[in-house]
Amino acid sequence: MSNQVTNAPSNSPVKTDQLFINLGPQHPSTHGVLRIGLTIEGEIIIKAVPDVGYLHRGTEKLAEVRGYHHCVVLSDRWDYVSAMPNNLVFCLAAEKLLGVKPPPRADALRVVMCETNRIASHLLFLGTYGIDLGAFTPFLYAFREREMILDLFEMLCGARLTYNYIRLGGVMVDVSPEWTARLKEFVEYFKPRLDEYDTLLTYNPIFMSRTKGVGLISAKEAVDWALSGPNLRGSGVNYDVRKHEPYCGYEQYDFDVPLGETGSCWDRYFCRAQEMRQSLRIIEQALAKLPEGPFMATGVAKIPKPAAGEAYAHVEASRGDLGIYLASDGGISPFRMHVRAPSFANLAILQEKLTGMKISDVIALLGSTDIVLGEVDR
Amino acid sequence: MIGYFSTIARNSKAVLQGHWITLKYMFKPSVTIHYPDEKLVPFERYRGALLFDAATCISCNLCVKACPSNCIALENAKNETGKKIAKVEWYSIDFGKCNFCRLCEEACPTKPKSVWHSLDYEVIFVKRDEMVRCWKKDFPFVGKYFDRLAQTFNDPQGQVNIHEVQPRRN
Amino acid sequence: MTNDDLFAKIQARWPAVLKASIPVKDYLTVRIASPDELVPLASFLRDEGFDMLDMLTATDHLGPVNMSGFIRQPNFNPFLPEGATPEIESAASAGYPYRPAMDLLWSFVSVANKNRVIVRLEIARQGVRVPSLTGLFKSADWQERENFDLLGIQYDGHPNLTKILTPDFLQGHPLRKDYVHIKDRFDE
Amino acid sequence: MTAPTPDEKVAAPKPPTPKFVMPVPVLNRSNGRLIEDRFSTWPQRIFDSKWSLPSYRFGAAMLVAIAAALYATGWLVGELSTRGEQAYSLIFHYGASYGLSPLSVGVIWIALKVIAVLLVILVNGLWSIWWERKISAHIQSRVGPTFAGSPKGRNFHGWAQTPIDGLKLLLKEDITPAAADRWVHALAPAIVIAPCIIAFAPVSFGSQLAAANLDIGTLYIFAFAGISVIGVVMAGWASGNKYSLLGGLRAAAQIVSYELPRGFSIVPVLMFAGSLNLSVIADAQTGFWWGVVPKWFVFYPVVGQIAFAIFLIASVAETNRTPFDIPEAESELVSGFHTEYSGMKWSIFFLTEYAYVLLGSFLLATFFLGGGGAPLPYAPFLLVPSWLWMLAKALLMMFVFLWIRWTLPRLRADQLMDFTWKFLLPWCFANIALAGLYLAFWLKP
Repeated sequence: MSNQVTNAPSNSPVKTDQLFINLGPQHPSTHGVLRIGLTIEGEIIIKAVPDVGYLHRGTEKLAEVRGYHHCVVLSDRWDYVSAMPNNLVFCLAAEKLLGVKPPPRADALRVVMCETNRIASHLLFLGTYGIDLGAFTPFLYAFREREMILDLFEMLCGARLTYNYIRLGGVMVDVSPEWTARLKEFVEYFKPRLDEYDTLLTYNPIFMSRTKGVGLISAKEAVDWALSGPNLRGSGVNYDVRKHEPYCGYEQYDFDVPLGETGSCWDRYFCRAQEMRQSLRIIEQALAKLPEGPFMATGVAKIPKPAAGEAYAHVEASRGDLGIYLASDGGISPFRMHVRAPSFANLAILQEKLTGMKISDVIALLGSTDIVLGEVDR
Repeated sequence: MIGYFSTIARNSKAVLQGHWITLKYMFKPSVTIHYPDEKLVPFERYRGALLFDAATCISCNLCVKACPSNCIALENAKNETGKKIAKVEWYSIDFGKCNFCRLCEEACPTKPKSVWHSLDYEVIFVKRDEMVRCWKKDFPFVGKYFDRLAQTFNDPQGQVNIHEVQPRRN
Repeated sequence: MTNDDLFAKIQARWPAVLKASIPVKDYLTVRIASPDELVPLASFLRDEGFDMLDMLTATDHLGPVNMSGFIRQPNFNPFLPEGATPEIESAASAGYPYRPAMDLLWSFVSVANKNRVIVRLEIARQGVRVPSLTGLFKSADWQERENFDLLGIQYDGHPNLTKILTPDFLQGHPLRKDYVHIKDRFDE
Repeated sequence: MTAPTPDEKVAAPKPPTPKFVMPVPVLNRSNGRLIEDRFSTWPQRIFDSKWSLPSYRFGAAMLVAIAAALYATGWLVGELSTRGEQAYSLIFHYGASYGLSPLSVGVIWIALKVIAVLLVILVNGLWSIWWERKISAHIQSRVGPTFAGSPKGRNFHGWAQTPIDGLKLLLKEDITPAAADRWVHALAPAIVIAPCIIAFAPVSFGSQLAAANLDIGTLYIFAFAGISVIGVVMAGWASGNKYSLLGGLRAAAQIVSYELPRGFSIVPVLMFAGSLNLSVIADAQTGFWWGVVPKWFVFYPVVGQIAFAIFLIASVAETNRTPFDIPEAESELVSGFHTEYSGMKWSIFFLTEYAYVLLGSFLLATFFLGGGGAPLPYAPFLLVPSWLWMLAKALLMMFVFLWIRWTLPRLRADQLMDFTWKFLLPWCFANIALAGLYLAFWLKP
């Protein structure tokens, strides 16, 4: 039974006056400072205008007066929920400019860090999406597991959210054997938990009825709006940067890319839940054959001054295809850094999708696109 | 008709399985820490509040260049003849802008490090003046702040030591 | 469909289009001569299977960034003289061709056959007017608004070209190299 | 407020700020626990070593002690409750000796019963809120309130949390929003709680322990339970903010449409018991099939289970609890109709919700679990008095209410309506037809 409202509310016989509601910027389920101006009639939404810019800190302007090592610290603050891919993408772009090749051990460590961070980020999504739809308990379970990953990162690089771990030419510090043992212990503990989330949320009839037919995004629309990551794959488009343009040695690990069918909220949720399983597989393979050798390339200057030129690098961050366009004029700081943020494109589709939906579906759709405002506003 | 009953059966089975999991976790102990009574000690590499030792610092300005948001400022000491010597006259870190990224500690050439991260995550700034920590010749590692009203260097009120200051790394 | 014969096809249709001198990594970078070639080239690429407008950005090549564009209010430091800030100055690096030009860049991705084409255009900085691609790609909507907001590029034909990221009371376009910050009510 | 003009800033010399001494909570090894081995806090290790944790053992021991104490007091009070008649006649004679007319003694006896029922509702308010917070905490592998009660650590699981909360709510400022319609805003909580208290009259707390032995007890309860929806709508409209208006309207639609399946689902029970009087219904469930299975209506082959399930679902919906809590859906309407309430008025809404949960669980226990009857005919079970069995069954049902709340997500407004009109109601009618067949062929009345 499709829940999508077909008849346009305006021609319904009962003429109710329209109400303007501000959803946000302080609202329990907008995942950050986002305001959506909803014009509603009864429960149906007539017009929705997302308003962003509350968290705009001007990272692109800041980067123009900072050295290359300093910009890595800046990159932690874009998608603050999964900061490792931010560091990685900036380092890849800068290494292309500098012409530095990180050693194989650094590549493997970068893959492990990004995949562990992806699990932590998807856990946060799972928890908050459960709360958006009213199920409070999965939030606590998801955070209990996420706490273990944050402990691991605290042990490794000293911070729980803003890691500054991946540096130009490699990684900050090597991984101790105890750390890998603890990570293996987490992977063993986490597998059965994923099956529990499936029974608690994924195949729960109420959850499925709230998300199955809601917020349908067709494959053509998804590509047209340049969605990326689980939002794009939820509509059935097989586009994963780790498979399209493998970086850091992703071609060595075999993992498959989960795809949704109809592009509903449930499919996007399902893609993220399956991605966590794939990340576990990648972590196991990467830990199994962790190459020996140095973890940092030699020859990276303390204050790098790359030759004039441009570079574009993009990785599969937890929220989608995160790209950095870096132009250098030969000086100590980048001449221009543009961050292609996946959440910025994923959020843009809301202004078209929300008309005609109900209020509780707004929360379901907003939650399923899993946006982080630090990345939208930069 | 059969489909109707099978969906009811499948839905109720899924609901009951969900209930079984919550019941299972109800009889398991809690994993939470009661913060004011039990405190977690951070890991050895944790990046807490910065500490500085004026005695070992050779005022080489490397940490000033390494800091992304230019929080650190320092001045070389001068001996009687007015020539700069490898000692530091004063040193200040602006915690209002510091983002705890450890680049200054990695840039410091002295062994053991003269600026390093402690394990203290309970740093509170009671006043805006307190955000700028100053160090002079024999100030404590935690540093003092300059109270504009009283024009004196006072001990920071908000520095809460989670436990004794963590030994310096070299 | 390697890059070369794609470029040959483009060359056949638009002789003025030439390969960019500094390619971005190993993507085919095509430099168009004038703004009105953009829309036909974009629709041609779309028919060729490049159905996603991935990124849309621009760089201002005027010169090193103007330091008075940054809000610099350090907390009171007893040792530094009133208001002195630890000095960071942006220096012009020798040998780089600074020129009053705005270099725009579009990146088209073909999801099916994993390919990317980057189209570049260089225009004078003053009064940049470029046709909007919202007709062909919906993803251009917000990215063009962001470029208008931060760099002051006018996109003709954009449904509602208004500020999207910077606050309403901020005058000027911050990412232009000659941007000077005008004191507003939040700078005490 | 406008920025101070420059001369005013200079003119007013800043008064010396009082010396603010920040309490320095230095925690060294003496007065607290420093957890050095961070991995000891990992869930898997705690779950594996659960029996070695002192807190876990202490909790299990306390549960057993509470159950034993309840059993003992129940057995002790068992004898007292049989002397209900003597207590009435004692008061009668004592009154007569003072020259009170028999009518006034009757009034005193009724006043005593009313106070008793009121006490049950208030004590339930305290107990069930604390119980919900503890159960939800342990479901989510956290601990819930633990520090309320005696400061020096003998505060078993924060028993005093709810009284302290009640006191706090009493002392909190009672804000009436400017855009509110003041009278309707103040009247709404009263209209919500009054029907709930009145509806408790015919509820039987054990065999022959009902405040008012009404013949139409069931109809009476559902009639009054329906009135409180007016209070909810008044609260929604009067708060003057859009979110509570939406919450109030949603509540009206939901509660009214879930009255029907709630009423129709117990028609088979009434048909089997033959009367609307709760005590008669409870007595109709005495006796055992094959000596072991009690003749409770829930155990009637198909009719009982369907009626029980539908009545449980409808009661959960009646009390606006997840998965039917769209009126105060946190993630959409901030908190629905009682957003603009604070202090005592808000706590009245909260009290009503838990009173309705208690009412729902008492009805479930009476209709389907043979209120007051022992589940097995053997010696240790028969010694326990009927009101303790009734309490045990009611608490079991309340646990199911809480359990459902912390497991299931929330239904959407129109799905909720579809669910009741297109699924619950047809099954209610089918159930009634089935019960009719039972009466015709199997249960010769």
